[in-house]
Amino acid sequence: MLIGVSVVFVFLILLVIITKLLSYVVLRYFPEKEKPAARPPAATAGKQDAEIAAAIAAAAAYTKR
Amino acid sequence: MLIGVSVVFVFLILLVIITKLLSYVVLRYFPEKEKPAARPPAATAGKQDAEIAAAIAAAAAYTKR
Amino acid sequence: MLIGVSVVFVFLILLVIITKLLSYVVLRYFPEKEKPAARPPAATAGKQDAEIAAAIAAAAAYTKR
Amino acid sequence: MNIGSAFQEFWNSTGIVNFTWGQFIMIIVGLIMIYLAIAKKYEPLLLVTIGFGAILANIPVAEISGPDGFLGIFYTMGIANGLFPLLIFMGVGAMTDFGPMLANPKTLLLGAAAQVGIFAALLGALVLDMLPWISFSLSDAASIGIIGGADGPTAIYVTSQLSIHLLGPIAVAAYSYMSLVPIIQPPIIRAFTTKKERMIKMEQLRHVTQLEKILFPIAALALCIILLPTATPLIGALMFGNLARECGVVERISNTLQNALINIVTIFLGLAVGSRMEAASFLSFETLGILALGLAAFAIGTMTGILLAKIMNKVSRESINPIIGAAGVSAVPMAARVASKVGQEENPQNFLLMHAMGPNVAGVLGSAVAAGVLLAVVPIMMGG
Amino acid sequence: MNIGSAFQEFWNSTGIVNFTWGQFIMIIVGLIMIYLAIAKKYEPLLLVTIGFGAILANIPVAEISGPDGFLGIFYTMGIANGLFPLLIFMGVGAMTDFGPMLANPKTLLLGAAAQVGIFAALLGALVLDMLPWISFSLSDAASIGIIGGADGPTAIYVTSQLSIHLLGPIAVAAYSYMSLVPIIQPPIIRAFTTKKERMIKMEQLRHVTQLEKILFPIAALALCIILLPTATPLIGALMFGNLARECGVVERISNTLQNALINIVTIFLGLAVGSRMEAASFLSFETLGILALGLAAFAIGTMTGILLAKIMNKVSRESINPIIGAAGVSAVPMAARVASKVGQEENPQNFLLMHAMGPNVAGVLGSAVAAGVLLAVVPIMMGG
Amino acid sequence: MNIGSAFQEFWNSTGIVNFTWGQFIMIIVGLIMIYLAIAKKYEPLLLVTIGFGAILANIPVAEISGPDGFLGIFYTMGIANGLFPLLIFMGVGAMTDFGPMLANPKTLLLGAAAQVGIFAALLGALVLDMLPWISFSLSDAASIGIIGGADGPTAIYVTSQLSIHLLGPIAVAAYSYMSLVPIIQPPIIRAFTTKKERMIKMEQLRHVTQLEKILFPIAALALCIILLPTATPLIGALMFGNLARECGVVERISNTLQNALINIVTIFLGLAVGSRMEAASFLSFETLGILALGLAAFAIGTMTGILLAKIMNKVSRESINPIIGAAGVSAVPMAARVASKVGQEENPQNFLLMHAMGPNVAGVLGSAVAAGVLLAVVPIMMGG
Ligand code: NA
Ligand code: NA
Ligand code: NA
Repeated sequence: MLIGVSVVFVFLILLVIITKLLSYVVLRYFPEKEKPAARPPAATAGKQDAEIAAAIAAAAAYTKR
Repeated sequence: MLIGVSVVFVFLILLVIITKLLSYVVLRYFPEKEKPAARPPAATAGKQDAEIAAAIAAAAAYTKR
Repeated sequence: MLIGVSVVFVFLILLVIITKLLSYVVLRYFPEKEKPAARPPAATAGKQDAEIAAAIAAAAAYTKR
Repeated sequence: MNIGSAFQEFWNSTGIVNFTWGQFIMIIVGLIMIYLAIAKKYEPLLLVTIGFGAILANIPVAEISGPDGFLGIFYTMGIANGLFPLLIFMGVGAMTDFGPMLANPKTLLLGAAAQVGIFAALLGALVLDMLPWISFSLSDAASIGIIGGADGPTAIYVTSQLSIHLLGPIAVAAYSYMSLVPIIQPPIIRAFTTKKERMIKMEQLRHVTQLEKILFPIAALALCIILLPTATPLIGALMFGNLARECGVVERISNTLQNALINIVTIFLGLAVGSRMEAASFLSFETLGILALGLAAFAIGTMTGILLAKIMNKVSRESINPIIGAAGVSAVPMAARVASKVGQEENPQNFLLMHAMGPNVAGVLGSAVAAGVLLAVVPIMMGG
Repeated sequence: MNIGSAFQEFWNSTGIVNFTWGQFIMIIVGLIMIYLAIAKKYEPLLLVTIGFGAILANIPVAEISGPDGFLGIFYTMGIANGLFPLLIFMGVGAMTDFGPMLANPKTLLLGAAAQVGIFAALLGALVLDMLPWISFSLSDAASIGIIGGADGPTAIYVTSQLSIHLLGPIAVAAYSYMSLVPIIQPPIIRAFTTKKERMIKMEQLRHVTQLEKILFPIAALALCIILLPTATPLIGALMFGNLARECGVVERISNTLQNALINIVTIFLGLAVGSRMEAASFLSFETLGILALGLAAFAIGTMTGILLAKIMNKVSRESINPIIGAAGVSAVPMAARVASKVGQEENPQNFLLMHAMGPNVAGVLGSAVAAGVLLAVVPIMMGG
Repeated sequence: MNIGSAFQEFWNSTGIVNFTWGQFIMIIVGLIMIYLAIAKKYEPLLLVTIGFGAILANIPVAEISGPDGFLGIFYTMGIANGLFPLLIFMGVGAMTDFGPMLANPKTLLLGAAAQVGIFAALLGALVLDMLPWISFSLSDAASIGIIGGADGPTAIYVTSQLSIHLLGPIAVAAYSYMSLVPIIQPPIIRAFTTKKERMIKMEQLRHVTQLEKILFPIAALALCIILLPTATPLIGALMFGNLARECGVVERISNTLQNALINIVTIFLGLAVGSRMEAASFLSFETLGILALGLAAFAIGTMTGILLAKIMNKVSRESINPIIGAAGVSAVPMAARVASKVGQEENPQNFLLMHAMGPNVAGVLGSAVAAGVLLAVVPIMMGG
């Protein structure tokens, strides 16, 4: 049943070739648009700190009264 | 094929009449019970404020020690 | 149709016997392994208190400045 | 053909011209079923679908329940061959926790006692057959009796095998009385128990291990194979679902049986059962007889369940509240809830629900076993 | 048989050797449908499945759409007998909120006006039949007309009953034009309305009670039973789904109709419809005629809907924006969205979506009623 | 007929009286399958359902697997016509990420190499046929060989087309060995690779774009249409599911294929396959031969996959760990996991899972292609 194995190989070798071709064409002519990289939420931490500071300041002010 | 269009119109005109009748009867004799309007949770905010105040007072007390 | 009722009773009496036997064998020879009882997260509360205390201390320090 | 005569022909195809009184009455019956389902919440999944099916089946001209109509297709697909009730039973098995029954296997006997109603109704049907205007064969009588099993899929399955021409009224009777359990059972419970009995407290059930729950469906099926092979389609479907539930390695199957599959089949089954409520076959003295016998079967089953529970309470070491015997008719989980409620009316501290679940699920087994007996014996007796 | 001749035979079984031009073209057509579905998001659920079905159906040797192939099995299971479109209609009913229509029942008439396209296309098909190279019977013409209903399941159901050999092109035309509504309708709307008319604001819709929503499907079905029994399979399936949605006691059924069941049926229906796009029957002048008539039906229906809305705006006490008449063709909910969008282009503060939903769902009823008329009249006229 | 003889007849209908030894043994086999599924978690979705089906099929008197029994209904519904395995394949396609394979297309060849086991087992079956007490036709041999494809649905589909009388043992062998991959493969991997080879690290796979993933199923189907139309039902179903997954516009279809539909079909398929395990046909020397050949096919496929990977490692620029060749037999995703585990035993820092997924899914394609070859060639050779 050498035929059988041969056909399977021929088929999958052709599929390898087609797949490579396909990837080549896609990557060359239809590259994926760069997704805008999600900015690290850098500001958040600072803002939070500021809020905590404000709260503490308020507490302090309240305390001093 | 005037017949066809006429039947469609007759059917839907009758459906308009039936629907109006139905709505009239329902709204007149089986009105929906008023759902008790969900009270705005007014108290919550105050309570939370009180808790924060208590926390700050505790902090202040602790600070004074 | 006494036959019918009798067969139903015979069947279910046999099922009672088999079920009891089964439970006896299972409980005697294949008892369920004790699941390690989930410890109450006793430490957590203490730790949290400590954190709060630390925060308050920091607030106090900040206030004194 | 000119326009005039075409219009004449069209007019002749309208519902107004072709309506029969019987169809009109059956559409009203369908509407009542839908009303009860919506307004009283009586078994809504079944009564809405069956009721709607009954309406569609009685529309003149359209032949929706004929062999080429879509209700007729559902009917051929899964009612005539008994497939849909078995698929429902798989789902029921996947939803059933046999734990309370395994914790107290004696309660299985209550599930047996309540099946007396089945055989009483069967005898009753044979008595009614003597009336000149009612005609029931032995297999009809057996199908009618099974209404007393208080289990819809079992009733539909048995009827599809023995007396398919009675499917409409029998299914309607079965589901109607199941939905009426909260009305039918309490007075019977009160009539056959004393206040003191109803206040009996029962010991808390022991914990049942997973291994017991895995082995039980296999053991029950094995017994069924040995004693009563004719019950194995029902018991086998039930236990397949239950094994899928308990074995812990086939979550996908268990979930599918409990949701997508049982829901789809319920829609098809309900509509197809409704499609058997055609005026010509439904409006007859036989239907009245079936409704009366079904009610009697329910009442008798409730009574015998309670009576056996009373006896067991006397002879058993542990105390048994006789109320839970009523749950032996099945009608899961309604009958167990009713038992629990009646118990709490006497003693608010008395929690019988789990204790009633034992006889309740035992009742499902009991009626499946009774179905197996009928499926084995009736063809023999009719052939002999 | 030696290796050499076996290899020869194998070679003879490959696609290269057996391809016909027609099959090749149809596979390209299938790919285009899939492309439009993915790249343009035109009715993707249907165009992806139909397109893929068209590809599979035109593979040489494999006979996937033959009676033993799996697409052929789907076809027999639910297309030839009209089951799948009715199951889809149940799901559509369960997803449809008739509230906006109940708040303003007049809009039902717009759903009637837009069906003029159906009968215009029917006449058009009879005219095309006079061409020597196109042949349409009366039942073919009726099936083609129903494309103007802008409702896929209705078109498939009618065609399966009257002219099943045209199922492929009719279903493709129906779903294609439904997906092209955002392209076809706006210029027609603008051509038949003035800027001032398009800026008309409409009063906010009143609240509709649950009881009205429960009673409506029953009332509509009742009218259909009396007047037009041939439409009851479609209207009945739609109203069963809608009752399940609104009655509030059968969540399981409503959810199943809207999800598991409609999704499974959509897959089977789409592939099976695609399987009817075999080159031999699809590549013909008749298909071109069908595509042209379908487009005409859409355009005419849009126009007549708008014109009736203009008239109603003149005679009615409350003002009616004529744009919403275009939504009467159905193509739910796309046509309503298009109407809303065209309205906002003139006046960003004008929110017509809810107002357009009324004629939009009325259009579903309208085309089902038109379908019932065709199913009643056509067999009579062909037999007479 | 009097009570006595009725009771006699009833007794004659019990299981005790009618049991055959063969049925008893098959019920035990079913229980063992269920035990392995639960206790060892071997392919539980299939072994629980097939095992339960085997029990039900061997109940005396009940004829559950006969044409009117519910297992027989499942069998007719989707096994005899090859429908269920194709539906499963749609679900498999919707669950498969071809990304790792697209990132490194060479690994497709490993999926081809592992199919050598199929043809070796086919030859082995023809050799066994020479034994006087075993009889295998060429189509039987082809169906047996496909066990080596390590892909349940493919094996069931091919067998349903070529040798349906062997469905029981072939399906059991296929799923059993698939579940035994973690036991069968590691020793073979170690025998044919050096420690140094097993420690080879592979480069990280590149990112694959969505467009590549969308185009791949279409390209693969196109090749299949041109070269091997007999494989298009399998490859077509797989690629339909995969396109639905990747195209991003038909979430509903993709989810349904991966959940509701595949789960329902798995239940029906498993029970129906189990129903073919009837004592009369299952307990034979042929079954023993099938089990032996299936094991041989698995072992040989594993070996040839590894050997090709070794060769590719020598000739290729990038280094390839030969372990991943074993994953080419398919048995997704178990074989890939096994490869990954064996790799980490030598070098805990070596992560082969993604690299093994390439040959693993390629193995699914490879066995579908081999199936297409057999379906094309075998009928020709038997007819010639
Ligand atoms: Na019962
Ligand atoms: Na319409
Ligand atoms: Na494989």
